[in-house]
Amino acid sequence: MSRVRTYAEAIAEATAIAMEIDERVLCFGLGVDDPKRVFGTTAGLLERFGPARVFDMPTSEAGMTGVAIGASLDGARCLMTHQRLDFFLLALDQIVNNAAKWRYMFGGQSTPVRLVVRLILGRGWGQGPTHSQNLQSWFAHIPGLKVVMPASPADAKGLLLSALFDDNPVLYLEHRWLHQMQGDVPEGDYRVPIGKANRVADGDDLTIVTMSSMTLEALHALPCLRKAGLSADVIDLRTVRPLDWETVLGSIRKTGRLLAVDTASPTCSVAAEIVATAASECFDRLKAPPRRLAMPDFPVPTSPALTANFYPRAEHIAAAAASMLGRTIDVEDIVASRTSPHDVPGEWFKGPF
Amino acid sequence: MSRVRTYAEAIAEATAIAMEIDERVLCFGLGVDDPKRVFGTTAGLLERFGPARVFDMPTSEAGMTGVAIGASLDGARCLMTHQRLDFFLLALDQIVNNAAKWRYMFGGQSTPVRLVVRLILGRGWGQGPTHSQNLQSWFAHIPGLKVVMPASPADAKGLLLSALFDDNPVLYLEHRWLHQMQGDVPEGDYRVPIGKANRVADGDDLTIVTMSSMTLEALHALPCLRKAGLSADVIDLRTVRPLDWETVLGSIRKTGRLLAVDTASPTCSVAAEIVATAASECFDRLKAPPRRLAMPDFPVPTSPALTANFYPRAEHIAAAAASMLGRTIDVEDIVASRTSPHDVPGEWFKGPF
Amino acid sequence: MTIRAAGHEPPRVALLRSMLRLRCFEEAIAERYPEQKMRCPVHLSVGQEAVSAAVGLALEPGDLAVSGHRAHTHYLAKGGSMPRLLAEIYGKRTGCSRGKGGSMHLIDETVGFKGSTAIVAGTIPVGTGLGLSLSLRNTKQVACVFFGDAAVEEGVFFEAVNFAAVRRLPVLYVCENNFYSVYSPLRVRQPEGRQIHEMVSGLGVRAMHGDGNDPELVYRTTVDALDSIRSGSGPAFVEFTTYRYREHCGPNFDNDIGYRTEAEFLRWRAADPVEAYERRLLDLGTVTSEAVRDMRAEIAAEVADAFAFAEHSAFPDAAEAYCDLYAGEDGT
Amino acid sequence: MTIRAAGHEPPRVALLRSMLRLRCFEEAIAERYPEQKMRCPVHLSVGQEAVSAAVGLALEPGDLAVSGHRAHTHYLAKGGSMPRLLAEIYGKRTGCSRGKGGSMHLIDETVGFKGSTAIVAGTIPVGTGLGLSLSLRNTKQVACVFFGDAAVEEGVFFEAVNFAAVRRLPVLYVCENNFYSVYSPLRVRQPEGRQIHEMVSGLGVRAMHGDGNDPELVYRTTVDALDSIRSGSGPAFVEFTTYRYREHCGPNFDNDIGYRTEAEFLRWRAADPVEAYERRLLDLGTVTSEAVRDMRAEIAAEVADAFAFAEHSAFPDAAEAYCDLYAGEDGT
Ligand SMILES: Cc1ncc(C[n+]2csc(CCOP(=O)(O)OP(=O)(O)O)c2C)c(N)n1
Ligand SMILES: Cc1ncc(C[n+]2csc(CCOP(=O)(O)OP(=O)(O)O)c2C)c(N)n1
Ligand SMILES: [Mg+2]
Ligand SMILES: [Mg+2]
Repeated sequence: MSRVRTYAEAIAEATAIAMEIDERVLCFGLGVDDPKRVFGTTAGLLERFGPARVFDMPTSEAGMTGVAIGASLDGARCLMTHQRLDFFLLALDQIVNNAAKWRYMFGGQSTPVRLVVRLILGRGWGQGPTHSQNLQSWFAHIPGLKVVMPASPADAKGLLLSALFDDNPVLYLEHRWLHQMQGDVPEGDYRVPIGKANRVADGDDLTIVTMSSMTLEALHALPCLRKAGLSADVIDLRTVRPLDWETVLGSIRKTGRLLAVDTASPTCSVAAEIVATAASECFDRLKAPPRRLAMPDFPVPTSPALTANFYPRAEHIAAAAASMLGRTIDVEDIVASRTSPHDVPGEWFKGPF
Repeated sequence: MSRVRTYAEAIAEATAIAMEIDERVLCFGLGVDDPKRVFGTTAGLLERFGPARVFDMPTSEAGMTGVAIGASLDGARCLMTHQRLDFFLLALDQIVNNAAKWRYMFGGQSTPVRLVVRLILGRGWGQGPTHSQNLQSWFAHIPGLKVVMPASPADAKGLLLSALFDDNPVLYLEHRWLHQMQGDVPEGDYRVPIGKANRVADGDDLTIVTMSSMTLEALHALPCLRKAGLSADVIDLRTVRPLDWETVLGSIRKTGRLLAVDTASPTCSVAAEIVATAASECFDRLKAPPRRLAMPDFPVPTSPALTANFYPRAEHIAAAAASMLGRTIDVEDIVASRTSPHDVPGEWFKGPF
Repeated sequence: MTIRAAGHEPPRVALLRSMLRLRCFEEAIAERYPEQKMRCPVHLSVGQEAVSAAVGLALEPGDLAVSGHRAHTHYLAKGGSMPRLLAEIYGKRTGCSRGKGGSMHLIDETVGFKGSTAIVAGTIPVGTGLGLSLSLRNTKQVACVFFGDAAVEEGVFFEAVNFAAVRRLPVLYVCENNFYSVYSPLRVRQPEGRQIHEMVSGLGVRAMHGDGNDPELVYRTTVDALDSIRSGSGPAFVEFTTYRYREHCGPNFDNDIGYRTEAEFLRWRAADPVEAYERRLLDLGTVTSEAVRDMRAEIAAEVADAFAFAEHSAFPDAAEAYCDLYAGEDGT
Repeated sequence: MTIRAAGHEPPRVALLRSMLRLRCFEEAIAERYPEQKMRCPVHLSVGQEAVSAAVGLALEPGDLAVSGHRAHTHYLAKGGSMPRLLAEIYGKRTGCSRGKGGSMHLIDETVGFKGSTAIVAGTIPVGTGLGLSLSLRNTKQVACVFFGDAAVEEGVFFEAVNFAAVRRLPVLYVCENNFYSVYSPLRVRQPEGRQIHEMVSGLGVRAMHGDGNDPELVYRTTVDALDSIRSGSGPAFVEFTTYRYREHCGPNFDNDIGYRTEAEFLRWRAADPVEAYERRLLDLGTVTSEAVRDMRAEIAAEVADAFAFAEHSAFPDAAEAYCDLYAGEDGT
């Protein structure tokens, strides 16, 4: 049975269900038990599972990641949360040198590292250079990690439950602009398999590969393309490592055209990986140069005047898709339909964080 | 005037010249003043420039990277060395959140971050999972960083001098297996520009793009290809950010075939970036699917029995290149010509590190 | 050890003036933030002004400073420009970081303010590196690092302080202990009974502490620390207890949401450092109420001008997002 | 504080036996390393055996342990298999990490040895996390973390110890202070006059120290620390001074290369912990020279068997490089 929930509620619900199923699930991170409950994503957990399993921590991202690894080696399943991915840069040694390699370097003989790290991707309202980074390609580059990026409330729930019951370290990247998004969310222990992409739209003219919030932008681009008589497969990756090549390449083979959209900087990005693999594996089926659309290869500036067209949005996707088919289209409808300023996810957002 | 020097000597020479030219150049890192002088790469510096400018440090990679940034903000030029890239994972917050963004996020108004970080890439003799990582694509992903990977003694010198006099943070990735390699090294303040690739071989049938030690492997593959009547452009990138697209794409447009060789894991790698950009920018000129050759998408195991064919070597490059031209060739010559075990750079290496 | 003896006469009027100025500025931001024109997070120091004011006056103009997310008052007290700070918060081209940085990323090298950034503890090693360079240049300058009580939980804090101690660097570490990190009390972050300054003593650094709401004490302690640093004794650490009145980030009061009590807030509010010091100087006759009135008027005018400057400045062109990434060549 | 009173009777013969065994094993590696069959870095603990032996005996079998790059003796003392350790160093399929890890990456969960890794201080938070889980499971087990004097310079050390103190976790931190990190003396890494255990006291953790070459003292100190941890008093830290005889990495002596003096080495060598303890027990009559001879013979046979096992074991197939990356499915 499905009910309407926000993305943030779906995360809290998945966590509660996992904690219910397995009493060894721990939930910690800065603010998980505070009044704001990490934008509501940990609402209700402290009350239900108590302070032994739901707790705050010192501002020690590196050490606490190691602590999570260690607890998992004694059989716990750790869910650790960071309010911004950017803060997790302090912990990369632990996640790459320890978590990602632990099983492999001990010849498969260790207790599994059951660790899920929730990383919130910041955007808008002047988050600026140190609060807006998208580093999924870094994690995707590392053998031993799994990386998921849910785009809908249902996936937020289903991927989190799968991640929590996976026996490998999983990075769970959630977008701040999706937290208030509503959608149908199945009840109970609903799982979305890690490593399976989702075809969220069907079409013939090109394949748009997306992740996280870019999936929504791509969907918003479709009506405009449709008006011009164009249709697209939209493949929401859901998981960026391991990547569902079967679905992605299958679609590209069908349409012959690829637009890979990424929330991150372009160089060595997940979008680059997709274009590269498509070029190598589907060379003979490509009808046009595969293309990627990503953030500019710059840090994110703070002033709203500087971010207006900085992030790829539906109009950019529509324009890029059309141009790949040799068409120029009018994207004014998309821009005009927007009611809130470009630097906030919706009218509800009034700052400051 | 050129003289024969090893890659390690070239590094020491470049450092000494920079320290001579600018008394604000500092050289520090674990072991820079110890008896082994970081595989000889800091030989003579302490004696010549004294302990105020050449010094050891606490085992504090993160903090000391910040210290280097801070010193540079007061006008110093800092050269920091790590015996293995893997140790630098502790310092990524400082390099990404501070060094890479400092100039941009302050609107170009700060003193420049003149910081060069030397990172040694381990390989062989059981270095294993935590002493053999190649993370150039991580650095290449980050706007604000420059990344060089010299393949010869001359480039080791010329790129280090350019890096030391660049006004941006530069990561300098040097391969442990190249330290004893000899070659002509120009005298004096010799600089190799950052951002310019080097065509180290000329050919018509395909373009092999390489970096660091892979350049040598590609050169070793050429005779074997030549025997089969095949010729290749070998483009040694030298710099992986900013990347010299003019040279790389120019060659690909000429040959119509691309083999991108990388020292790192394949997913979201520099090789992926090259294949992706080639596919997008040279689509109409490509005669065959562009291809990459990289490490397996696994951590590096320790046992010599597990690493025998783990790293791409000349024979793999030759075989891959030939197969892109629809040929199979005999690579036994290459294998047979090798006199030292597969897990050491040469007979001179007897362990332990 | 707590400094109690008066070593150096504090510049009383300047202290009061600076505190009033910082308060007036931050309150104006709080008041106008709901207009939704300052479109970036803001971390206000209302309640904590005594530390910024006194440390700012104790530092020499040639000294250097870095800070973290809550840096407005450090910036101003070090001599940074109020209009340019405000323009930065407004995202204008005239901003001190030209709109790239926002409230959390401030710079003004002309007054020795070398940068504030938003990663907790991220500038502690940077300030330490400034100290390394100063020591190698053999100047008498000091590098001052401002941070909060949570920053000492980050590994880089220890790494940096350890290095400063090894090399006896001229670094002043200023910890503003306001007892909270966002909504987290010290209790869940540091062991019971921990005194931050004692812990730092154990690292081998001279550490002092005191009431951060007493500007004269802060001033004397800081001057004492600076003297010992300048005399070559190595780094010093000062911890000042104080209290933030408003929410961690943003303009509002939030004692109602439950992480701290209204009673606790009211206790601190009753001993407000700005009001208390004003009263004290009036009582002592150091200033007259007329002088204070004039001061306030001047400051109000300065703040109003700064807002006018920020509001009337132009936004940067969207294209400016694509410059100043790399030094040299065309900057990109 | 230094423990002087005999709280717990040390298992003298077992201590001697363990020290002899560790010495004999490591010396055999040193002797045979030049054969070039052990093709990975090795960090030997020759000279430091008393700490491993005594802590190993003080721990309960159910306790957990992690370590760093110099872990052979910690591994053996915790009960790890000598043949499998050696097979790992030889890169064989029978190795404790199946050839994936080599000398620096050891595991044997059957005896509670949860892993050693090669990044300095990298397992300190991991061991602390074991302690977190143990505390939540309400067992009396303790997590023991072995590391050297350089590891306390890494930020994660502080972060981990701080958290253990906040949560009063059952973690025993064992610091083997051998005065060097590779070729670097303490002087360039930590401030003059620093006592590591005092610094840790300042963090809010009970810290003890003593002569790491006196196995009985190490044993008593460790048992005392373990008792206090098991009684719920939170983590404890023990620092033992000792000395590494051979080069940092590899089989040779290297006092000639200049980072330490031959005289310093000879001073330590003259007070060799294994020989001294053997003499002491002989003098006390706790063991006879015959018993010691037998012990040595047994150990020599065990070591010889371990080498035979390692040498005769098969190498893994090259294809095994491609398994055991991910749990579940096909492991890849
Ligand atoms: C590395 C990192 N972790 C977490 C955060 C989120 N964060 C921003 S400010 C803050 C609180 C810092 O508290 P404190 O240092 O006491 O300074 P205060 O806000 O009290 O002035 C936190 C946790 C961050 N910016 N950086
Ligand atoms: C993060 C990191 N930095 C540097 C190194 C290189 N390294 C390996 S062992 C070692 C020395 C460690 O010294 P200590 O902790 O005192 O242990 P000891 O070798 O004396 O037993 C160093 C610096 C490393 N492995 N990891
Ligand atoms: Mg605080
Ligand atoms: Mg040591």
